[in-house]
Amino acid sequence: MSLAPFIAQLRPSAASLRALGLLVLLLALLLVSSGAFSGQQLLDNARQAAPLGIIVLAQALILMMGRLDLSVGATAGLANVVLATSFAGDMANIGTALALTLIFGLAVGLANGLLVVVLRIPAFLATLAMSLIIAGGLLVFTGGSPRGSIPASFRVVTEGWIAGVLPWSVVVWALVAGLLSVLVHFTMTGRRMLLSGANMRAARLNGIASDRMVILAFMLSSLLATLGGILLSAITGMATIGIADSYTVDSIAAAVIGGALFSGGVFLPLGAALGALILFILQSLLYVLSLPPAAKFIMQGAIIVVALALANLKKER
Amino acid sequence: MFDGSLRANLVLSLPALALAALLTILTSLLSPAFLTEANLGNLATRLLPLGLVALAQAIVLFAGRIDLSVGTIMSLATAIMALGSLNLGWAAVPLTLVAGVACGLFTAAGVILLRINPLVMSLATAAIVKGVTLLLLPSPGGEVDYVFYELVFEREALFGPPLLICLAAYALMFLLLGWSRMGRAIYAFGSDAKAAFANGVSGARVDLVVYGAAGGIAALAGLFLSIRILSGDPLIGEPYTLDSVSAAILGGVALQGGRGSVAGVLFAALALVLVNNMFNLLGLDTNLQAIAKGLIFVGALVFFMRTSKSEA
Amino acid sequence: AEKFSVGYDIYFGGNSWSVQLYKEFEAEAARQADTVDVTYTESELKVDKQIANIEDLLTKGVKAIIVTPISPTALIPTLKKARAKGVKVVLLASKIRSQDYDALVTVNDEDFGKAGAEWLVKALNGKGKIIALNGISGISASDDRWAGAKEVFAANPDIKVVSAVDASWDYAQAKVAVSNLLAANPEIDGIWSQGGAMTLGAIDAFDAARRALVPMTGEDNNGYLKRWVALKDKGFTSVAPSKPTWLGSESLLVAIKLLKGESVEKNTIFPPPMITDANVASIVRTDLSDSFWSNTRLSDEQVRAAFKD
Amino acid sequence: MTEVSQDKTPRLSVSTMSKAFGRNPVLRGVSFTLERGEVLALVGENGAGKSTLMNIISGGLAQDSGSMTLDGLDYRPARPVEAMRRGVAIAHQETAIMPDLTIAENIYFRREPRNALGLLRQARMHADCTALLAGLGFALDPRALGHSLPAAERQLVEIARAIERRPKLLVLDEPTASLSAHAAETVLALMARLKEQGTSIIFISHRMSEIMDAADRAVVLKDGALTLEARRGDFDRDDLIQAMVGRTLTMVFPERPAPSSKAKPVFELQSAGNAQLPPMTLALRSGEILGIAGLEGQGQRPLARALCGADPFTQGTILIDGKAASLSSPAAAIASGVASIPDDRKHDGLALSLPIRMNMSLFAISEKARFGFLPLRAERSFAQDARARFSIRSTDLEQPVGELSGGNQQKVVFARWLAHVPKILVLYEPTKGVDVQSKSEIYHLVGELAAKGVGVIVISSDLIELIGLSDRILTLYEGRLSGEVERAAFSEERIMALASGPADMAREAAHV
Ligand SMILES: Nc1ncnc2c1ncn2[C@@H]1O[C@H](COP(=O)(O)OP(=O)(O)OP(=O)(O)O)[C@@H](O)[C@H]1O
Ligand SMILES: Nc1ncnc2c1ncn2[C@@H]1O[C@H](COP(=O)(O)OP(=O)(O)OP(=O)(O)O)[C@@H](O)[C@H]1O
Ligand SMILES: [Mg+2]
Ligand SMILES: [Mg+2]
Repeated sequence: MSLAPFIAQLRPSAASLRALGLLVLLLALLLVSSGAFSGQQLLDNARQAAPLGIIVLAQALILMMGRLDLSVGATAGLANVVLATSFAGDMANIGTALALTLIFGLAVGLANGLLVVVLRIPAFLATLAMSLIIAGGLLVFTGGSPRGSIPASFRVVTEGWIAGVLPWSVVVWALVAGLLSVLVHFTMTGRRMLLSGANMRAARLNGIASDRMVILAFMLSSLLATLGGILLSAITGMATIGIADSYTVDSIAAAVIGGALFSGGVFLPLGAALGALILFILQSLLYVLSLPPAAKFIMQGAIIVVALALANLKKER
Repeated sequence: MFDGSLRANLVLSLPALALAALLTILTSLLSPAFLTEANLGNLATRLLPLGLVALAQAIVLFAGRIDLSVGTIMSLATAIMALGSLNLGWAAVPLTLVAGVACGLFTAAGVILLRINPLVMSLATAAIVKGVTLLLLPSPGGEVDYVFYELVFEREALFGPPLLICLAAYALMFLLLGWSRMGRAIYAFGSDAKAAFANGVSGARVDLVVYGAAGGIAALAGLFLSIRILSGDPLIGEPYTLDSVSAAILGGVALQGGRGSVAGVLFAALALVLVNNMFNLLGLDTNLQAIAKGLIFVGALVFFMRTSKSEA
Repeated sequence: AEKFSVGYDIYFGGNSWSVQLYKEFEAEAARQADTVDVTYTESELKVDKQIANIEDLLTKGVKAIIVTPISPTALIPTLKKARAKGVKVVLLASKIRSQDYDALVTVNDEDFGKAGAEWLVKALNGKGKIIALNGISGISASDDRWAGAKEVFAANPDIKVVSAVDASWDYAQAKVAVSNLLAANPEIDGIWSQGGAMTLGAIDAFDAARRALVPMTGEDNNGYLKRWVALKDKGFTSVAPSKPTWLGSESLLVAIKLLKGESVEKNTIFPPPMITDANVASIVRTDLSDSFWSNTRLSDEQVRAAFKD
Repeated sequence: MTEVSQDKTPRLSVSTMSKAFGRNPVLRGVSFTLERGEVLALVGENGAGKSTLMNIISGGLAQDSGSMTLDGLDYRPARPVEAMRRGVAIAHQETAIMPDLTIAENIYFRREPRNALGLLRQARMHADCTALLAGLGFALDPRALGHSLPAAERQLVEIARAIERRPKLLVLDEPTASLSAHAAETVLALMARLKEQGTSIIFISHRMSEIMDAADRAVVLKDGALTLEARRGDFDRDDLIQAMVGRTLTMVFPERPAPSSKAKPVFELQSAGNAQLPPMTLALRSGEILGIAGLEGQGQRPLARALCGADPFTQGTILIDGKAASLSSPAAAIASGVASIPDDRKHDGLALSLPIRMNMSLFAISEKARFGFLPLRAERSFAQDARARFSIRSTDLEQPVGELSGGNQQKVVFARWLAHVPKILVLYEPTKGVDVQSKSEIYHLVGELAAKGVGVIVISSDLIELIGLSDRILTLYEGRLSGEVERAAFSEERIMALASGPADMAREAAHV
């Protein structure tokens, strides 16, 4: 019995290795500039990067389908407001709070999917419209200042460490990445999604319910964005309008740094994770070096250019 | 006169024209203040930056590309004007425009030389330009010479300089895109890049032209904005990126490229300006305004997607 | 008597402070319902939308405009035009770099920054390493507060600002920034913060790093005050300068005076009210929302309605 | 003096041309010459390197080594425009029609008439185009937009554009692949006319009869190397095939016993139709291969799309094995046992960015999946077998299918159905652009399936294919079945007549 086919599915791609190289470089810089950087601190950074990391997975999934989801940030923000409102600071409400938040997330994904499949609006625009609708809806609903809060005991999700060595949120992140990997590389549903993403017409003609696959992908994406929003809420403990808006662009940047392609057909959870960490460490580096925000924007742009240029030059050869 | 694919593209601008006309009629019936010279002059003033940046975006979209850096280029332009207009005088104007073109060419270079996806490359440019702008001008300020204001905005009239400048830019682009070989190449490239290449179009040249032009026009939009506010503002342009895409889509420009005309974009920009004016003059709830804009946007999407070529 | 037509521009509707500022104005307008008739516009923090809104208010024929300028320079030509038409201009909570207004009602942001900085210097006995948490570069409230604070720190050479970071008035960003800076710096003696949410982030970052809390400046939002009170027994010490939302109410009163032709100070600049270790316990409202800001003229009912508690 | 020497220099001479994609050599030292006013037929299996060679000649690709001369001068175009400037025009196999431009704008692209100000003269151009098309004998509307054109018309526009450039050297890469017999003849006649005027032509086709008719000279490529260069009269059909595949191919079509007339019908349509398709009645017996012939655009596409469930029948009855069945969607059709091979493999058949393995294994994995998990080992071994069985040329199983040549792509589509033997197999232009060797493999596979009792419907514009393969041929005219011919009575003339509509049918009747 050969395990080769299974291993082949999981072999780290060149893109992931490049991203790893970039990350190591940044960590070295951080080490040099701060004088002290331990594995513990790396884990602590990963703990705080987990919400972004999970949202990047959502984006990577949609990129695999050859599309773009510009509503992930808004969806995570929606989760933040819904969760805090329905928790109302009381751990007793955990059941309703989580259920309600996830239902909202699924509804956004369903709506995205239907806009794309039924009305045939390009995903890029459908999800952009969706993010505007969510932002407007939140302003109307909250009148600008959301209420409620996340009970302290729930915040163990992001604050807690298992036996003091492994943060819970990193475990959640890794688990989600693993499950998605299994879905895409080892299940029929994942394969059908991949085929539908690569060529919707051909998939349909070959008997795949590709409309359903696209809707499913958008629902998964919104669900993951919601999960990211929940983790983010556990970090902040309160509701803030537009808290995750920057995550939309960051998720695209992180996913492409991690090797995702706009043409679809590629899903690299490891690359996505590294991409998220790179953006996060970059931010840390700027704090530690006390650079002005101007430097942050310039470096972010430069990293995107460099990461993609490396990927493309490799391809030429 | 309008022959070939030009005719087909002009048809796409009719819905935006209809929307603009409807809003004009509705508001003038409901508010006596609407048809005053001062209000119409204000509308022309507001149309100028939005109209120009939407034009910039449309040119890129015709080629099947997108430019998400136009808003930050506008901010950069205001910063350069605010820092330079007093010392350099008129020389600040070409300097601003050259900076805008350079930003566009930077995006094009990434697309051509490094083969980076145009959307991502323009995002990277946006981040870098924003950083540079914040270095130049960390917070709103500086000063733009009042001479410029006198020249452009002092007279409050419908047919004042703002409207004439805007119309001139559109007329020029209408001519260049509809009746020149470069224009035809841009549409062909947006329509099907591979086919256009096989027919002798240089994709690199198209990218340089559309991104360079978009950068320059966005800088022009920023320049007028800085004159209007008599200062620079490192964040002022950002909302315009999304607005430019909305106006172009509403004006019938296809995201996939190769379709639409600048006429539609002008009408769409006008419609967006009118919506805001209508809500303010009629004293309608501001929350409703956001919803109305969203509905118009989604409506346009649905409308154009129904008639669109792509099936999948 | 005939009512005055007044225009109010809501500069932003996206955070609890800006909402409460607007609600204070609205409540005052309700009290003055016999005197004024208000038209509202909304600018969503977009400078040129604010210009357009003011122009439209002028077109509508209002007699006074109350506006919180988003940019210190952008509105100048428009406000000039308004005053040329005889319309009274009241600036609320934010300045412009010219004299083209009739009245300014605000708390100086430099004073706000200064007040916190002075307290911190005193708490540290004039010596120590600190972190500064700012809002967003390019937004004048953030720049001005930091400018005020910097002046104080510059005058005290033994105070060393290890790092000044932009954390967008955001809890999470502040927490990440402080976590990283704690890791890189074995010694941090104080936090100067220009927003309560950011101070909360800093407190949690200290907790997560298992470091003892140091003196930190905060702000008068109820959520922060609750936390402060809870930590007071553990020796936590803080101060909360405030930019009171009742400025909203005050701005309408000033506008009415102007419209009635009464004389008005051109610049009504209030000193920032301060909440200290001594009085925080009596000011905090454990029965009200975290989002609510303490320096208010709103009734409890109005607060509850605004924050839907 | 100069005149004479000019006449003697060949129009094009290619010497030791080599090109590799990555580690995959596609051309290996190919040399040949082409004279003025000569038609050179370039022949080879799918993936032999024909299009690659033509792309080098027309400036779309750069060679790794080797050189060319054009009319005696060095020739190495860096870009397509340069080739155009030197008088070389190509009609691509993958038509390069800009979808949002009109036919006229496509044909005159970058050569548009302009006024003194340099602005385009659109009306003048459309008028010129009308004249040009009339002269070529193509019935096309110059104002029609590119995206509204069916494949055959796109092909004609592509050809018209190349000819309009009045090239010295005209390259036609499979110009007739999607044309009806009639349109193909128009193109062949055009080639003859151009040749008279001194134009040199390189002509690529997989149809042997066309090659034998048109070629003054034949060049055969096998695996990127030249295996035959011969002048007219010095080669015959078998020589070409021998040079192409390395052996003589005696049996292109499978030898099959006539299906028993007592066999039960597996598939019946009773007045089945939809908006694009008038009601139609037909019956297909188990093990029968039923050909459907017709001129271009006589309802073949709606019929194929209805059979595969893409644009379903909306009226009438469909019987499979005598029981009412529904073909309301592709999934329903597949579930009822109807398999289809689409004509447009790139858009309707393949996920071009994904590996060959995933494209082939669609049904294989569905059969073997357990609890919704992919049977990865079974998938790999299936893909390995299928690739060997169809001799699909690729670097490995993980190569994206978009990088394969057209014929190999078609084989991937076919391979998919190895795993899932259907009751009815619907083939629509199954060998468009496929070389003889692969064609033969595909025909034999179809024969095997029929022998197992599968009912096969072949909709094709290639009459030779239909005659060689079918037990019975029906003709389509304006969406209706206009005639039926049994195997014993097959002849090209008879089928063409039935396919040409009532007028011709009447004439045919009079002759008999
Ligand atoms: N750009 C490319 N990158 C990688 N491989 C390529 C590329 N272009 C062609 N090939 C490969 O080169 C080989 C030759 O292809 P080519 O298109 O020249 O064949 P062909 O003779 O035209 O075949 P057909 O008869 O199918 O048209 C094929 O194996 C193809 O997969
Ligand atoms: N840049 C590329 N990278 C990978 N593969 C390519 C590339 N360009 C072309 N190909 C593939 O290589 C082959 C050669 O291209 P060409 O246009 O000559 O098609 P072909 O093989 O003759 O196709 P067909 O027989 O479909 O009609 C095609 O199958 C094409 O899809
Ligand atoms: Mg070929
Ligand atoms: Mg081919």
